[in-house]
Amino acid sequence: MDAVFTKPTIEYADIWPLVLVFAVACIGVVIEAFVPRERRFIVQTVLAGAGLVAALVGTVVVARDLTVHADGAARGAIDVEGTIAVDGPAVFFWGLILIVALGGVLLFAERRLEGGVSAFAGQAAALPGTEAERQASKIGLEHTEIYPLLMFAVFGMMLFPTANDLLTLFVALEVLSLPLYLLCGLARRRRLLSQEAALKYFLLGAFSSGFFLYGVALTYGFAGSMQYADINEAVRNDLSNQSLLLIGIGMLTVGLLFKVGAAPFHSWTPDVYQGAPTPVTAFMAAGTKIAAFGAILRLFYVAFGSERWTWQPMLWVVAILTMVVGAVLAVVQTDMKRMLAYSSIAHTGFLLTGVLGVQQASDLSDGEVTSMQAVLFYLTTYGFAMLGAFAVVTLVRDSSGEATTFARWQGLGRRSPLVAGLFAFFLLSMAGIPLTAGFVGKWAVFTVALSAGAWPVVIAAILCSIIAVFFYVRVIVLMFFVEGLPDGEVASVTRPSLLTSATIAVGLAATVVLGVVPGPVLTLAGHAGQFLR
Amino acid sequence: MIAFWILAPIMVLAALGILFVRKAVHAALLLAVVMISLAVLYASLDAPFLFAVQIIVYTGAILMLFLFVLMLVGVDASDSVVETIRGQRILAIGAGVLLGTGLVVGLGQISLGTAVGLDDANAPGNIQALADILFSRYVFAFETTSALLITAAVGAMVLAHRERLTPKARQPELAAQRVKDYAEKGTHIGPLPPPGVYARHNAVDTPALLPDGTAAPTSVSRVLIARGTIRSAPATADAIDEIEKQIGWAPHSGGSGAATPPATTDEEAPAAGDGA
Amino acid sequence: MNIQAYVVLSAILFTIGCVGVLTRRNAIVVFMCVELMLNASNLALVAFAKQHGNLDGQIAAFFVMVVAAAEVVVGLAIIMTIFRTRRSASVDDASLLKY
Amino acid sequence: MSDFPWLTALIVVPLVGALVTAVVPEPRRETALPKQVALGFSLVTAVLGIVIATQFHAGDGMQLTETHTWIEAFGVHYALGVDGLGLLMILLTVGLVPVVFLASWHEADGRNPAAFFAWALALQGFALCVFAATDVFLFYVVFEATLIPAYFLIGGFGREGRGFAALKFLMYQLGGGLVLLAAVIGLYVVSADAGTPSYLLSDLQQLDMSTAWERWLFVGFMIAFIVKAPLFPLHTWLADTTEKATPGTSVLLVCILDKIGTFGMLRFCLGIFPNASQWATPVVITLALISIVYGAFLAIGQDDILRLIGLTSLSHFGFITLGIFALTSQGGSGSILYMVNHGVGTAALFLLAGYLIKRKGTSLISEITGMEKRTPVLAGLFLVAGLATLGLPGLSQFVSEILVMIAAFDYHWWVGAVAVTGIVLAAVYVLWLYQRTMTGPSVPGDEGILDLGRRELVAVVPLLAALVVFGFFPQPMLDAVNPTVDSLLQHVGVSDDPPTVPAAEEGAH
Repeated sequence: MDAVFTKPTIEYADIWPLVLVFAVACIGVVIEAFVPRERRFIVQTVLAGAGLVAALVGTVVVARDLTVHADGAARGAIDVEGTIAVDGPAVFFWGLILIVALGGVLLFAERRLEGGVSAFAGQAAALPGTEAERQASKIGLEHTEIYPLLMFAVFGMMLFPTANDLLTLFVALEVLSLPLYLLCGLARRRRLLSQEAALKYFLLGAFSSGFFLYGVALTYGFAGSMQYADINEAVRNDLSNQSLLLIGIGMLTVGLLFKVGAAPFHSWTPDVYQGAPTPVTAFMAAGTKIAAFGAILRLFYVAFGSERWTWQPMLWVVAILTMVVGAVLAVVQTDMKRMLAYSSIAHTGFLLTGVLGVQQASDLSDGEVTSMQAVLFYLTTYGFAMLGAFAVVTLVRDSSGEATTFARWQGLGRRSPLVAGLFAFFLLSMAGIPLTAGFVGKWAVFTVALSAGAWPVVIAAILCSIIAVFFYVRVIVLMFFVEGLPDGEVASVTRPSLLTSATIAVGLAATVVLGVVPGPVLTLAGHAGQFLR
Repeated sequence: MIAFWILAPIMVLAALGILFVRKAVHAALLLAVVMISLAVLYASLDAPFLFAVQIIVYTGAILMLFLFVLMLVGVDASDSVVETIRGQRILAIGAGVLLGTGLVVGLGQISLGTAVGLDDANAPGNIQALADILFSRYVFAFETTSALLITAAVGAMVLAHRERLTPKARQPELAAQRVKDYAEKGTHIGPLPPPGVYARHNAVDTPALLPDGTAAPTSVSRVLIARGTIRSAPATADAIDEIEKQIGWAPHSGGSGAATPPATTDEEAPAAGDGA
Repeated sequence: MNIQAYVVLSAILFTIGCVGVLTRRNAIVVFMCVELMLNASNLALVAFAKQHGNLDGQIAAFFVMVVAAAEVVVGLAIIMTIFRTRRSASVDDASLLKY
Repeated sequence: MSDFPWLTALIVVPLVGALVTAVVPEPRRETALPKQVALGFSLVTAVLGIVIATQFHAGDGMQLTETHTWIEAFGVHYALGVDGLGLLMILLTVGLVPVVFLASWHEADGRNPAAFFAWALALQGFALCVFAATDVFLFYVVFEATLIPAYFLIGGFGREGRGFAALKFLMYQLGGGLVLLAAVIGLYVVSADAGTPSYLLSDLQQLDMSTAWERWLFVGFMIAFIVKAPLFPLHTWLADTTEKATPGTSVLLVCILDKIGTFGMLRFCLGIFPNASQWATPVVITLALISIVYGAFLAIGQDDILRLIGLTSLSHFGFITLGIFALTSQGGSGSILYMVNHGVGTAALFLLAGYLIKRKGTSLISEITGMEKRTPVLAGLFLVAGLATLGLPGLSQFVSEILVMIAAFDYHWWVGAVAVTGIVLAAVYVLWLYQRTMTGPSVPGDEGILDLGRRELVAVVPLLAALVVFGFFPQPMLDAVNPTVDSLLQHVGVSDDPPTVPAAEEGAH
């Protein structure tokens, strides 16, 4: 039997934003090789920014052209031999990731805070505290490789929620992770901490991808195929070998939950968020979570949709545990970045609350919020708030760089009311105070969970919200109502360039607008519809 | 199946060995055993291509990389058995046993039925069939892996490559610098003194003695001082009785003078280390 | 041909790798144990490929090798940086970030 | 004229005022300019309130309604409207804020006065929106939003230890708020199950829900309102807050913000969950009685004037809740009237106590004595306000108290009997307070203390005047309120015939 090779069809019209980001990343690497050092910074930033904007425009164009399917619930197409699903939710995730990435590029390119250099190590290979390092920073060296690395990560993030088979999913997971491992270790200040964060992130990340992969193997063993649609088919029809499937689902979940930082797989989050350069933390906290939730949603809804009754209880437990761990441990933190990290863990729990609210379309009444809509909206609000909050953290500095311990933030409200006010606003949004985006997001995920009958989770979520409010408000008290220490012992606000200001402004605007008139974005999220099976 | 039953115990034992050996390099070698056995199993599972790739890529490239890094880190690198988190090891083993039992029991009770076998799929040849799938259905994933490889290359460059920031000093510059140092700071201009002459088996680790009987710290390599393997000449003198006994000489009676050395390199070593 | 035996073997290897990650302290050895886990997954993939009579599993195993290669480069680069800074590859010595 | 969005204007004006006050440029920050701006805006708001009152026709149900879709996916509307209840609350709010501004003119000096006035205006704007909201979601949003300005008012201005008091206040309130959130979400689920989700009060009143759902949701709403109002056992934030905050802030909190709790009980608990309200009556009335007596006893034991006044409110809110859950028309009207009168009377007490504390530099009763001699006007006004609080006939509180008492006795004789002890105890704490602080020999060192100034008088005299006027002419208020109460009770299913109905209720057994 001579197999005739048939040329694969690749629908470039649908996936070109994805390809564009990839191409920009590759061009960035080439630029490293050929453009003189003094011009690299400007070329790389402009290229990365322009590439992302173009991809964003492309995403909009693609989104408008998606074919509507017969039942009207889903739009889009499954492309590239069934490995990539470009549907409504997928393009929504693309757009969100690209916006966050744009914010990331702006923060990466900020050079005013460090007095003319970026927040990244001048020469990562130079040992900390050596003459070589001092020399490198003296002549203002900086790694412009961070932009291609960022773009590769963005590419992975975009591919992650789009992947329609387990193999592509695994590759995307690695593509998004590897650049982030590297970026984490490149801080200019506190390099030991940064390298250590990279090591921890890497080791635990590799560990979790081991689990993920074993899950892939077992699921493949159960279904005999990597494609989501085939898996769904097998799950629906095949009643033998349930244990194979269950173990497979469990292992896959471990890998994915690790990426979103859900308890009990959260232990890397605070360390990595604290050690990584703050621009990376901002980008990673928002981007990874968005991408990973996209993947979780697609995997669970499309591939394991028929097994809802087995994985939903598991997610119940994980969601409750995550919220409790995040909220309770955040209370005892004394470092701003760690506190935000634990808060992001708590947010993961809230998001999971939304994920487990999935119901059959027939169970929902007209115009009722769907689980997908709720999670998409929550991710939007969360992404902007995280980006904004970490951007503010980069501004508060003392002589040794960013000052992230609580003690140094004392009385910031009196010295810099604007910055402290902005930070307070982001915190209030994360706490879910009405008229901020966070509130609407929380409302949406709680609603879908309650509709699906997960009232114990909702009650736990409410209790955790109360705890969460406490630690957010504590920071506000610290900034506004605690008398500051003498000037030398507290941090002050450094005036940023337009880049960081723009990021904060966008984050703020989004948080306000989504809080006051969430309608359009909710509608957009609703319009994204369901996953294409 | 014969290959399986022979190799499976070997693999499990080798893998268990990784858990228990102290030295990292032994772990790497045990891992190599597992990987090569795996390659054989792949061959027995109708995957000749993977058999080759496993040996070439995994055992040949990846594991060698591990060994390189182990060389850089120091082959002697071994684990400490001190627990930093109390009970963590016990807990980890407990969790592992639980996971293992769960997996083995769970996977042991499945009934897979008769294997379909790969005779049909491999009909055009295993490599051709794989290529067919690789370049059609998984072509995008395949292309995507290039992102991984580029990332890896860029990452290795960023973390390991150090650019020269100042021009490398050559012989004339070095010579000029030495003379300058001598003029300004009085640094000794000539070569450093050679090590001591009390050669027993490795003279370079024995410092030379100055006229007043003290050890000359500059006469031994800094590296040896840092490692702490230098031998002090007076200490050697102490051992003279022992040596004489061994070679059959009468014990030397007047050794007390040597027993109170004016200085030892052990005392000098930290100072030399600081200077370096 | 008993595929199940292969699967159980892979489960055992996977578990051993997992325990190794949790108990060993040397970053390089920890990383080797991760590689052991990946290899165990590969074995399962290849075994299942034979069971189902399609080559997806073998392709997946191939991809895993590529991914592992890239991951090893990145990982060892990070470990080397840490080692050069601290002269130690122990996971515990890197503990500035302990809570 | 009638198409003009009066209610929106009423809400927007103070919010804009807050913004304008907040952005007064730096050099003029410390001058009187921000205060004048804020006072101007509060007066405009008051005028708007009066205009709205003139357009109001008692008995026409919800009026001046505005309904716009806000978040379609959630069935949320920006819906406003006033009935008699809402109107009185709005008038109370617009009336008290200028008074507070005048009285607190120098309260925040040296601590960024512009911020104090801006936050107070923001608080007013949100509070007005709360009272006008006819959409549960909108209500919830502004209900929570009021906490932010309140938090900054407590935490930013006042006495030592205010930071902790503010935190305690916020945690209690947000805790209650989040419980309410759960209930609001539950309401959505019920509403969605019944068809298209909607949060409009008018839609929700038609909603047919199962008994279990109704009771759970009622409990959720009620807990939030009990924290807000406050009632025993969720009252512990109250005394700390009033002690540490400035008197002006306390007025805003206790006299306006806490009314949201009892307002919510009337509008939402009775309006949306009529059956559950009846079901819960015994428990709520028990809590109310405990609050009445316990609050009074606590008040008697206090040595801090502001704490004392704060705790009297606990007792008063017990009365109001008792009136509401007696489920009779006298009780309902009485409690609404009580809300207004308590607002005015307690405001007067707080402000006068503030004047006193400012003069003496301490708020400890044991350190203040014989002020009658030095400050006769202050003492006289304090006495009048105090007498109003204890329900002296001829002063406004008497009318409302009588109505509530009638309802209580109708409900069951022992309920009335317990409630009466509250009145007796009120006489004790008010008169004893007066006796300890005002009478007696004046102390040396008080010579320099002056009586009330013109600004201070202008601030409190309208309040005292209102106490007297409403004491003699409560009719206009009753006219506005009665139709609202009647329709509510009808909705609850208690066809109101005061003497007979309470006996028929299950709570009586």
